[in-house]
Amino acid sequence: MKVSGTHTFPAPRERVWSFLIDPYRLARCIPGCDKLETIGENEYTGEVNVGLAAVKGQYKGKVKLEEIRPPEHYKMLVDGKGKQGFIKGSGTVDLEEQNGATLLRYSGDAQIGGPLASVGQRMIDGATRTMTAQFFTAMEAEIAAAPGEVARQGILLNLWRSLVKGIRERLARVFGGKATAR
Amino acid sequence: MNKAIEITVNGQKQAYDVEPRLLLVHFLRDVLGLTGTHVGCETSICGACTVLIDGRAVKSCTVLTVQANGAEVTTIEGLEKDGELHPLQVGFWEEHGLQCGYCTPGMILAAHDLLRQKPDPTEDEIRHGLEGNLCRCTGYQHIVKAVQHAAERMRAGSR
Amino acid sequence: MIPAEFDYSAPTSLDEALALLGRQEDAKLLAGGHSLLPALKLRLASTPHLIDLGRVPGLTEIREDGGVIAIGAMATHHSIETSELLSRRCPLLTQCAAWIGDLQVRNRGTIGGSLAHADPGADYPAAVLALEGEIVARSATGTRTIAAEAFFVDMLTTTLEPGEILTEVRVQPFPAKTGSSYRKEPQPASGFAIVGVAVAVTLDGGRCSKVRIGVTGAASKAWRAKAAEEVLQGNAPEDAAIAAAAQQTTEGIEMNGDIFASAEYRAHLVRVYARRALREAADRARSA
Amino acid sequence: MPVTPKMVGARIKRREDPRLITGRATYVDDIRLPGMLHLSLVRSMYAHARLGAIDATAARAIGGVVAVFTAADLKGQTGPVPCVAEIPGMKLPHHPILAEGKVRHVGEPIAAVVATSRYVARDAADLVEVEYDPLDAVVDPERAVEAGGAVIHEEFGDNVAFHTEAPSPEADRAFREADRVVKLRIVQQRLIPMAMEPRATVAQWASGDRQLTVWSSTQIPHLYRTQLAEALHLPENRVRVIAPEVGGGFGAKLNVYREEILVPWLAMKLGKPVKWTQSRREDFAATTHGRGQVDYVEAAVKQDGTVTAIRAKVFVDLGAYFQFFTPMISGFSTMLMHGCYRVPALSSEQFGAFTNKMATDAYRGAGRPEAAFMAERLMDEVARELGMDPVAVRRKNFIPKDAFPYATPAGLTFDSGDYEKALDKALEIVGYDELRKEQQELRKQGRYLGIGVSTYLEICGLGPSVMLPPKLKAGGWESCTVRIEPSGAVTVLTGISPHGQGQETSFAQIVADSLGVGMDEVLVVHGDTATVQSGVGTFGSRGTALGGSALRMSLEKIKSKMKTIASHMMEAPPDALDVGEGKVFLKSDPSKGLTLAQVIDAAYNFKAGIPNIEPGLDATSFYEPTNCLYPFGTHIAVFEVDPETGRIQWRRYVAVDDCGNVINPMLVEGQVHGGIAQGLAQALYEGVVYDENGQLVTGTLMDYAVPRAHMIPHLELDSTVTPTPVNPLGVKGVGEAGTIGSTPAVVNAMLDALAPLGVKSIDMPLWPEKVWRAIQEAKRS
Repeated sequence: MKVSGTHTFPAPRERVWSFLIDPYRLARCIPGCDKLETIGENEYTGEVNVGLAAVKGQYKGKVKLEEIRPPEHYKMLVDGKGKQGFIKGSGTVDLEEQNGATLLRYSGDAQIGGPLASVGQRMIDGATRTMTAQFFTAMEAEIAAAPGEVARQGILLNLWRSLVKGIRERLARVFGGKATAR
Repeated sequence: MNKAIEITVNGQKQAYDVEPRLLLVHFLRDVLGLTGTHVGCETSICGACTVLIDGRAVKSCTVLTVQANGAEVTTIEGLEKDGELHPLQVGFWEEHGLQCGYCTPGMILAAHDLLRQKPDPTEDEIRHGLEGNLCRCTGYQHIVKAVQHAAERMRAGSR
Repeated sequence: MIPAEFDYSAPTSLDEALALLGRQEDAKLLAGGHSLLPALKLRLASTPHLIDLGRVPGLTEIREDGGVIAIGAMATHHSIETSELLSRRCPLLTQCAAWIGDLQVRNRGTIGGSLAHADPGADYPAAVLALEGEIVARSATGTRTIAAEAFFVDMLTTTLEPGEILTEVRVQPFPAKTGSSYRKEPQPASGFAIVGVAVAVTLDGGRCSKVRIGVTGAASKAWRAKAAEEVLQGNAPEDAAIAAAAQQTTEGIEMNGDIFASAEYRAHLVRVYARRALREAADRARSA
Repeated sequence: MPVTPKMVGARIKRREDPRLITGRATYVDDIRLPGMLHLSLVRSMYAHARLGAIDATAARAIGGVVAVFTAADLKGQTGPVPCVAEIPGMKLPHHPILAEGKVRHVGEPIAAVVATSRYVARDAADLVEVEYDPLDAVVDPERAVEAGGAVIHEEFGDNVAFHTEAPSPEADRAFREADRVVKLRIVQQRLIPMAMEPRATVAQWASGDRQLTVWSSTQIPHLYRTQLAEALHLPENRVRVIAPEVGGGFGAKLNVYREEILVPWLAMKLGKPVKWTQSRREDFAATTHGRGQVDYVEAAVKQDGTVTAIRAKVFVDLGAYFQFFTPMISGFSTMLMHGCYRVPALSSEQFGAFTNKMATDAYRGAGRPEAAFMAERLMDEVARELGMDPVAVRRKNFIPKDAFPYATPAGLTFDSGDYEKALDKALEIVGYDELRKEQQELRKQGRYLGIGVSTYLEICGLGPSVMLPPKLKAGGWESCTVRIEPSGAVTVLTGISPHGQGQETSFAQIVADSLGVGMDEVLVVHGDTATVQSGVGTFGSRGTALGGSALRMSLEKIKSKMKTIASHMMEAPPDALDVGEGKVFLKSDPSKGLTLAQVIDAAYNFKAGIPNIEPGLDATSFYEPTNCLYPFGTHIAVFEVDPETGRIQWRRYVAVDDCGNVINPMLVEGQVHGGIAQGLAQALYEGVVYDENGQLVTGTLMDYAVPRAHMIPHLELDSTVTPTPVNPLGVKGVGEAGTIGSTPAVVNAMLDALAPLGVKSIDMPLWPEKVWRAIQEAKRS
């Protein structure tokens, strides 16, 4: 599954970058994030217990940053796994200054596997779109809130959260039968 | 925590304590030993597990036993009356409406509900009426004939 | 095939159900069970506590009351499909219900469960949007009514709050000279809508006095095709006008794709089916 | 003398049915044994990965869990999963019972969890933690055989499982001299057989008697017993295999699977009966798939439509491991790619590719649907390129009816055929000429009617034993014992293993006519190695042709013995006697004779002390066929295509099949209906999709479109009868014919419909979007 696109933030590049690179302060902002540990340089593991209503699962994951060239580029490797499946992906993020605003280009490739993949095909596209949209909405909100340190959220964990949310959404869409019930 | 249930199956009251998660199809097969109801998938598509709850066809793999508490369930074993085959059973036999037989109980019970709603269905109505039941052997044509055969007999009032 | 363990309650009143819902986080409401149970069986979902609404009285009724048709949340697709009242007063719902799943699924699945679940491949959202329906939700603190358009937020997401129970769907009966149509392309394996278009057209003096189009299946959530409605509004439902309107149904909507139907194909199908549904609805309105 | 109505040829309703329509049949999952344990398998989420630690601590801690096993526990205790097929130069990968070190496809079993209930086993399986180190997945068979990239079985160095060539200088010459060369690329997508009954196995070990009893949902109980005994290092006579009621097979149960070795091993290891029943998701991921080929095929053609040679390059998507027949299935495709046409020269090349997917193997038709598809698509393509009618091209190339036995360029000998007769009949039924006229009219209105013809041929009833691989430890024969009990009841013990085909009925019909006894006197027994002397099984449309011929042989032996006994009692020479109508009678005066009861009594009571005759009245035969069988027919599909949506609206489906003599027309119809449904499904609906990482995207019935009743049109069947001289019954086989004939008819109809729009090719399945897209692309170009 390939994703790519651009998004313009009404904020200077340095500020956008500072979110992209700072995982820790954001861990506490993520619901259900039980743990975030540094296991190496720019390498973290996390455990997230996420769920929407009945669809809930424990996911363990690793996030690693490579090719870091502040304040314009890095590559992110994500690897998350739970009972219902796994996501393994890599993506690059590039920032470009544009008259005080920042153009973000992203491009990534994710593998989704396990039960998620074998029962949720009709959801993948929608979930990816939802996921990407949520990711940027959240990021924009965080960047807008940047001057207040407290509300700051980092793109790294946000991405993680988006991925998990994506998993969750796909899970939720995986049913037999055609009638639906809450 | 187990729940006490009482379900009438093929006319007999059955009282058990069951796990809430116990699927009706497993209750019928594993607890009551009524193995005529089959399991062919876990996504409510194939219809092999179809039984009647209060006269309506349902997929018993997608019903919890506790949900059926107090209901009347009819399985394929309960269709014969006084040693006489139900017209649908006769129809399936006469018209070669089955080969491996695995989908047959569910198919017959779905057809049972269909004929309750439409006593004189067209071929198209039968085909759509049975869209909740997969058969891999017959190509469905003899099943259609079997249901027509039964419908005719039932309308003629043989039962 | 086998769900993980959970506890189970079968409340016999709405208040009891609401109390149970408030008591345990992650408790889950069970209506017809035809989405939830497969998810539990595949172990993609789990819950500590299932609250079965099957024994709460008064939730299955379909009635007309003070010029409004109220459909209980636990009314099955079958009861909607075969409702004499609906086929006479609001046939779009019966047309739509007939397309859901199969005979067995329609015997168990419910309108409330379907709407609350907000599966983008579900059929009802298109019809309820085209009917400008309202969704009634009860909570411990009271009752609120949500317009269909405000109800669907995103894939599987509605504006229902965690402590709320969807109890009823309300729609207006068809005015005179109204016709409707539901056209669907089902996914060949699951039967979910790849595209479903629900249309209601009211004529006045040969012109469309009211046109409502709801579309499901093609995107992350169902939508009202207002731009398309406006094209026909006040015009005679001639082929050219209908075709022009149908072209607008996908305006501003991002489609989803899967192995059976890409986003591009879905968009195309929405337009084709909208045209056909509009044609049929207008013809029916004329003879209504 | 009175003549009882003939049973053979009559529409006799099935004797199997009473138990099936009342829910009293016993399938494997219906079996309950005291103390029975349940198996749940932990299966790979990854298509290709190295296995790290497997931690079952949490699983073992659950109450009710008896044991958890991994490959390490099985080391040296069982043989591998057997593959009996052999292809020159092929690489045979090690196929362990549980994954060893690596997983090579999604769904590969890693750990076995045994518990006291199926619910607990399932709960515990969830708690087994498996560490994976993912590797790149190999999914595309054409790319798999190229150098570089991940290697599935490292010991082989690449993913080429085999590369075979059957060159032909004659073919090369024909291509050089051809007026035209017609080329196609054909994707024969993977399919899921999807028998309604998922696989299941129950095993019980009687340690005192050292006797293993296994109930399994299999098409081949005897072959399975042989392989199982070898895998478990048991004497074969310590193993009893029972195929009870089997809910369809379609080739997918013509196999010996990991679980079929594991479950008996567990029963022996744990000393308790063990049951395993597959979920449908497991079935999709870990039961063999069918088809899976990419074919580059071309025909050398003369200007008048004569095809002078066919050449093919075939890439076979084998999957990660070999199941029973995996590497030999595609061989049938190239062997028969000329269909029923007199094509003097064939040349072919095959690449077998390992891929990170479940193995492919036999699925209804097994290689011949692929062959028929190549031949029938080529004929239509020749017609299109030459501007000829597809029917005319076929007539031009048919092997004429006076050419039989016909030696094919691939070394086969076609037994009998009259292809034109079946074609003519089908054309007449469908009203071909009028349809073509209507098609022209409709085109003027912008409507697209498609008429697709397929004059298929297939090979079945395998066959002379030499055609089957030595590792099978069985040939192409079939076995049957007929025993007339002292009471006069007739017991037939047949080595075939029907699972829906209805031979309990059709064999009783043969017995009834042969001996003149009532159908109710006859019991046909199958599927139990302890009661049935010997057997090969039911597959490849062989049940009636081979099993029925073995039955016929035993009946003849019994009748001969009866005549000898009667001859002694009547003082008439045996040659002067005949058996029938429940009697042994004088040919010259049928009113004179003995009742069967008298003869049976003499055989068992034996007081008369008939010289040179052993007491008793039974006979066992092994029928060894001298040739395969070649059924054929014409299928015509007619539908209208909605160019706006790509959907079709059925008009007609006509099939005229020739399977030689018919024992029970109702059963034949049933086989043809079912076969057509599966063939149409390949053309229109079904297709296994693995994504680029080897994930099975069509993992459930939610995404794999097995047709429902309304997705199959009303089928109009008819037949011609061209008996085969190969066997005493003159029957061919009909189990697969419908599947083979129908797929190309549908695709030809689609391309016929869209011809005026310029659409030349659409890959199966013909999902509406693909049709719509092909139309859009044709419009653009």
